[in-house]
Amino acid sequence: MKDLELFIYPKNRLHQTDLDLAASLHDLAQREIVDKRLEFKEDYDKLLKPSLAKLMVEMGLQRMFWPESLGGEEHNGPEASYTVVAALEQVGRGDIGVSFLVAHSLALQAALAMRENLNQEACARFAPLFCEGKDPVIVSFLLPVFGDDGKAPAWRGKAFQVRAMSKNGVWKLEGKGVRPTCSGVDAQLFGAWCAVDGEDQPAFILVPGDASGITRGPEFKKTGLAASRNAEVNLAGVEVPAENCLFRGELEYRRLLSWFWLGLSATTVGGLLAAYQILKEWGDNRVIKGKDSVFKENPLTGALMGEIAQDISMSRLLAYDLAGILADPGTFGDAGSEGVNTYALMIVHQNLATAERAIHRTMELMASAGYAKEWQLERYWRDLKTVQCYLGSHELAKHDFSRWFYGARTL
Amino acid sequence: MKDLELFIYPKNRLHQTDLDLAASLHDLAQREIVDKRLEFKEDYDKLLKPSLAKLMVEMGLQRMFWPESLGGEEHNGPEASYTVVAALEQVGRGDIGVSFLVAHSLALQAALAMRENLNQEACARFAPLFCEGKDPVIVSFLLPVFGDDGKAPAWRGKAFQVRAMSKNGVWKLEGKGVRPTCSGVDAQLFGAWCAVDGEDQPAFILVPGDASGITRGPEFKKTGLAASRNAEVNLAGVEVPAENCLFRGELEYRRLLSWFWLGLSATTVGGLLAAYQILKEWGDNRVIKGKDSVFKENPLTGALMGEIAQDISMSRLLAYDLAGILADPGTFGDAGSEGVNTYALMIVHQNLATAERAIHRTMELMASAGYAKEWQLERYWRDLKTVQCYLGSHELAKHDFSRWFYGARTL
Amino acid sequence: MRSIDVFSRPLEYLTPLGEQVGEIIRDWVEREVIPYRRQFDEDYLEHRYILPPFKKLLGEYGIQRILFPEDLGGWGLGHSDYLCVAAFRMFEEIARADSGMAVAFGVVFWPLVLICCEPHVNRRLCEEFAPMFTSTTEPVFSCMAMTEPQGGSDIENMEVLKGSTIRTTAVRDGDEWVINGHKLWPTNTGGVANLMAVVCTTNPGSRNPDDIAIIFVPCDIPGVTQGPAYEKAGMAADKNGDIWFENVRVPLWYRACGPGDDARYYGEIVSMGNMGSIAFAVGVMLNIYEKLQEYVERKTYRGMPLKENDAVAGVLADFAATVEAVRIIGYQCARMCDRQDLYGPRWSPEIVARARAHRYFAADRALEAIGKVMNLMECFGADRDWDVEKHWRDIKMVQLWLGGKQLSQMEVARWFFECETL
Amino acid sequence: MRSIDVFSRPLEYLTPLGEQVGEIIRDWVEREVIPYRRQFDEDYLEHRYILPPFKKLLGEYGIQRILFPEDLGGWGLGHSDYLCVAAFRMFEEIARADSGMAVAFGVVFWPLVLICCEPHVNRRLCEEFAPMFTSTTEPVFSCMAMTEPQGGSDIENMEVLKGSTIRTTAVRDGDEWVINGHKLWPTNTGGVANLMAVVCTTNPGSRNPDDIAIIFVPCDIPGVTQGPAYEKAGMAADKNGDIWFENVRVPLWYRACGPGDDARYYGEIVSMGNMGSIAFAVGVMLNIYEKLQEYVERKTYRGMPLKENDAVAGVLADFAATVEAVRIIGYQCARMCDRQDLYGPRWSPEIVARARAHRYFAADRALEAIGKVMNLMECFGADRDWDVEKHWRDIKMVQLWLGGKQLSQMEVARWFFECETL
Repeated sequence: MKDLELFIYPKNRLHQTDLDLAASLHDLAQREIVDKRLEFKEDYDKLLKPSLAKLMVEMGLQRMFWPESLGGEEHNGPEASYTVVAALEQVGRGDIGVSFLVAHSLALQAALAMRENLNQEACARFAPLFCEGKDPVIVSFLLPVFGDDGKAPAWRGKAFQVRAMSKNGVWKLEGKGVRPTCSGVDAQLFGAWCAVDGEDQPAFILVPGDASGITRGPEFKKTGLAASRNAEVNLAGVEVPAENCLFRGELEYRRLLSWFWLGLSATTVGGLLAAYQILKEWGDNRVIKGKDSVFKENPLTGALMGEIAQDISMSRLLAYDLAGILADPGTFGDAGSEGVNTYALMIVHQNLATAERAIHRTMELMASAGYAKEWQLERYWRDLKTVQCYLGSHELAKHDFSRWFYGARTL
Repeated sequence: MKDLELFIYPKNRLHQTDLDLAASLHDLAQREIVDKRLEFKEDYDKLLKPSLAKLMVEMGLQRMFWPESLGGEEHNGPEASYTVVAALEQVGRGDIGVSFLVAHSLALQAALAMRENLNQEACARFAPLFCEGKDPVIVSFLLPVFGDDGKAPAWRGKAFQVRAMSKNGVWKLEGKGVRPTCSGVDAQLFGAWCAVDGEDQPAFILVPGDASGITRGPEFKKTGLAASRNAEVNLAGVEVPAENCLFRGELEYRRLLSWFWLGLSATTVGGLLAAYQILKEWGDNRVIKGKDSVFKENPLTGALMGEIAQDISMSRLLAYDLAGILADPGTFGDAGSEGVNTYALMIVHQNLATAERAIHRTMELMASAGYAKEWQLERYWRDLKTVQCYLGSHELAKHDFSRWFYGARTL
Repeated sequence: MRSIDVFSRPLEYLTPLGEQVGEIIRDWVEREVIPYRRQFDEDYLEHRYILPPFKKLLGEYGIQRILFPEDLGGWGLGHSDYLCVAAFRMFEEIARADSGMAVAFGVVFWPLVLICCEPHVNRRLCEEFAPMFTSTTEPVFSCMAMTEPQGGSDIENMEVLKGSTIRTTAVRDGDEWVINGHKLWPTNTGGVANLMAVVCTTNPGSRNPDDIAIIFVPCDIPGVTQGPAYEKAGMAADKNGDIWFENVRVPLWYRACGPGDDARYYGEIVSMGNMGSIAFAVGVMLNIYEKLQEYVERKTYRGMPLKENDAVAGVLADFAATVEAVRIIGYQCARMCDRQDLYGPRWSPEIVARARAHRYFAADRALEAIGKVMNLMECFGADRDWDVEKHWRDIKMVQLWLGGKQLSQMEVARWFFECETL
Repeated sequence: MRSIDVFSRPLEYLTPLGEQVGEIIRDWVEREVIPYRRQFDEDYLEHRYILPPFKKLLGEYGIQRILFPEDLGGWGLGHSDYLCVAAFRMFEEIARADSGMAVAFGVVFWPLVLICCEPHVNRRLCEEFAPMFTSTTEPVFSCMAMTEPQGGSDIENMEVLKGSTIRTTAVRDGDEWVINGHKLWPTNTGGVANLMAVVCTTNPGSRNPDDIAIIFVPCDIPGVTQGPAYEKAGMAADKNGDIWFENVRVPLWYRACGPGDDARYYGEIVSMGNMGSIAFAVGVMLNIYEKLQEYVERKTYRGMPLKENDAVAGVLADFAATVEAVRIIGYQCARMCDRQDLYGPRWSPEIVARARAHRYFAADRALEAIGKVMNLMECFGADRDWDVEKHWRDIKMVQLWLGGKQLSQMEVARWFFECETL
């Protein structure tokens, strides 16, 4: 892990517990994922699910925010943002898909159990699932998408995938061919940002995966993120109790997303750090132009390696900048404020775009070793591109930026 | 200035004095430079020199680091890095060239008068020039360059422009057709990183602009930075006393550069903030496609405006990240350590490249208003590109990155 | 050192005339322009230094005549099917020295295309204006007055706005047009132009193509006023300014092609403008190639010429690859505009869209490549003495004109993806 | 929806045969490949699904014969001056469905170029191998065995290393070559190939071009062993593996062109490999264009098709402009390889450098453009069902092979800037 310390991060803002957690996660990711990759490849049952269980249950990532009284670790101050980054960098270095799932869980925890905005009722209802079970709880979101079949109600130009109506203390949900953010096959809990029939205000509703009326399609083939076995989900008259509606406000919704994007920003850095280690080994050992020239000492390949390091460095700084912003709502505003949320979206897009470029270049440097599965680089390339696609269109995100910075209103 | 607050920076790390200074500089830059531009254009005597005097002397930027006992303000702890960024953002918003000159001065002050590494002798010798005079002291550096005529001694692949030899307590300097980093026409003080005849260790020597043996060529025409009237400088047997050699070590040299690059990073952000304000006005008022569509509300131009805001946001975060790194040597190492220096070089390159892209795009959005002098945008474009050129080749910088991150040794 | 002729272009498209004129211009450029061009850059207001070489090229060599029919003293290039490829070569050669001059040169011919080229030769106007260009050894300049203060690039956005925002009016009064309005930004204004083609409306607010009129106006008639040249970031040799038309009277038959056809053939102005823009970018890059060769050969790094450093060579390669690409695309664009029998009419939305795509792709790439070269040259990249910075400033304008990038994108998307409401 | 044929290419270069075969392949692709290609993607080890369509195209339609002289049962394309343009069209069509298949297809002909094309037709080898391809309706594959374990792209770096690092040896023993060595990564290995051309040295460590030998080796003779196919990020239809040669014996006259000429004409392998790579990129982009049209038409945004949103249209335009550019460059590259009378021999360092420049420029642009399309399509961009992600994975390899980007840059810099020591 010493090599990763070459990439500066605000160690002076992290607690010793964060550093210790990161070190443990580093070792676990190495032992349980990286070292087993050549043997198990992308096998879900043999590799990914067990390591997810270790992270979520043994290491306790799925208990992090919940109140101690409910079995959680109550690490739920805003400064937990640093913990999230320190942790997910390491998890992402092991496997982007696994880290992607953990980021879902942490975002939901932050939305419900953050000290300043603790949702007592929801915590009491959902914490036990996370704190008492021996299996990892896979959380997935059902969010509005950019581009639909023209029939769904819209929100900021995006189309809701799920509609809800409230009656007699029960929410009833409808959604056909809904595309979850992850794990349509496996998720135990879906968080849906729903259009509410007859009302302007949407609702964020938690739906247990085994609720009656939920059916799941076959697993998609996709370019990456093997840990997220995704599938379409259909909700036909699914009923959940009123308490499952966690919030109705955009502030809370944006808060959830800010923490989610923080996790993805850190996950991306993790992928970049993995690429760095693979490239470093290549640069140390590959000999080119006959016998006398080591790869990293060639002025052209050495310069490109330097450029890649620059990209990684900037990404890591920015992920921690976002942590710093979320850690101090007094200065920067609530995680759900428009400004902070805009920054979260900018940084996650920035990091994913940087990662795309940097890993592309790493592959170019490694030529056929770059795309051979044996060298393990290509999976970070596929996985991070998939995260970027699932994050959503950069064009649409830019409209959000314009709303904040220029006061655009109709985009 | 309120609009600039949309771009988040670590306000929680800045002192009130920094914020006050920034506010004053904002107003001064507006009043003395931006508002007078259409009248005076790039006139050195009527516009640029007077505003430089106001900044350096009246506002005291050239006294900032020096000990109080010598007439300075002794704001010379590492946390002054935040002050430098807060100040030069605002100066750069007014004029990149003026800010470029101030950055030279601040870097020299930091190298000599920083609390931890105070050079008593040098301070006593040079502080009065800065603290007692009524004119701005223009500092210029004579640094090694990438690519020479094949005859100069080399250092890390760069060619020294000045050679020095020490004899009887006197340094004698030689350099023909030397290209200063700025102000060959006007500089009162040249700081030269010299090859020393017969020794491996270079020397950083301060040369008064009026020393005997110094001649200056005619002013260059160049693409930007009107405030830096540059010219070749010849040093023919220039003699300076032994004390003018400020240091011989790479550590000190890198420390100077780290602070210099911090200043340039912030200057760049200033240019970006200026571009933002120009674009914002354009976006608010320009009507396209006939009558009904305001520029910022068009999905395509609105998205591009958002992308530009993203670039500006990231640059501002990174400039302050560098300030944060320099502010805490206990955590990150001395400003002259290889790691911190590498980060300074990465961030200044990153910001200048980002600025190039962002301002290019701003011009594209404003079409002919982008290159008409009247709209004032184009000078930031020319100025920042010139700063980038003077900073040096990115290819060579990447070799430095590779040395740090991959242990490349021969690049 | 390798010559600038090493870069690929489709040799099949070249014609003896085009190549011959290209050689003449190269010679002129090397003797009359390159040695003095740094002076030209300061000469944006007066054109004291810029005019004499133009007198030689346009007037004395007579190149200003080339579009007109041979029997009217021209060279008949308007009738040929190799006009654009020949023009491409000429533009490249001039832009190599100064793309501002290349623009000023190109615009001499731009409005004349409307009256000199098949299938819309306007014989009567050719006869009317040919003497202006053929009977003198003084340089004669044209200009294409399109943009208006309120509209930005609305005029260029013909497919969407259909001329509905044009405010310069042409009102019929007997056998004359009476023109009133205000145009800005056209090349060769600021007092340079002798003849203008003015885009007017005969019915303000109308979206009927018949109401768009392109009318020729000699600049020395009463009611035409030109303002001084603007100060710009570059392109000193391309003067831009305001023009005011106040009850300007010209004969009815000064209209270029007639109702409907003026709007239709306006597309040709756009296609050819885009084609020419690529040539300017290529010319500029050819000169930067020369400069760069000299730089990386003369400067050393660790005792070897800079170019022997692999990292430097990577930048050199990227630059060369960009020139290769842009030049090939440019010649293909020119050929497409020439061979309407194969590729379709150059005023069609299809060809307009293609030419816009080629242009903005090329300009973006060129600018990116030149920016990297400047950085490689460190302070010399920003130095007037190495000329690269001048090209960089100039070529930025090539990227921005003709309605800017976004308008181009919309036209490209509209054609290739059949968008209907953009 | 617009057809994929809207993108520009130089119509002057097309030939009836090339276009006709192109149409045949388009038909084959639409019936035999596109409906099944998602299965192919899982079939990298077995090629159970991939082989039958190849049997039809190569064997039954007989396209595997095209290079051989007509009197030997071929179609004589090796003798033509339009081979590369025709190949470009064929590659585009196949890559539109599956660029892995396009590569496997292209490599059938790659080594045969050395014996079937002027000025180095090896009549005796043509006679020897033509029946293998012409007398069967089973598909027959070739392979070009170059890369070795220790060397990475050293083999491709012929100009610098001059074969000095080649470790696969060919030792003369009477009237036979005895070949020993280990190659990896060639297309159509992993058990696919029937015939290989093997780059050997007759004198290890030598920099004398006479010592580089390209020797044909039928794959079924003793001593040739092929390993299983590698697992890669994409291009399932292009099997890559190891080959070991252990005292493999072939007649002396199985050497392709002879001492000196093997090294010389190896440049042709490189030029044409680069040309083909551009075609693969274009084919892929043509299919993405189809998919994208469907996507932005079908999906809506605020009640309108996605494509009517200006921001989306901007991405669409950039994609279309990239396809325009890359396709034009690719066809010019192919033409340059065809018309050696105009452009010079395609094995010359000049043409090799140009082709490398065209290829890496094109591949970089394509990849960038495709990445943006994927992001626009959000989760559907990463989805196997929309096929874009498959193309993206595949085309990355096109960018990386043939020695990778850095080697290309060095060759380009070396030629355009006369670097001597890179």
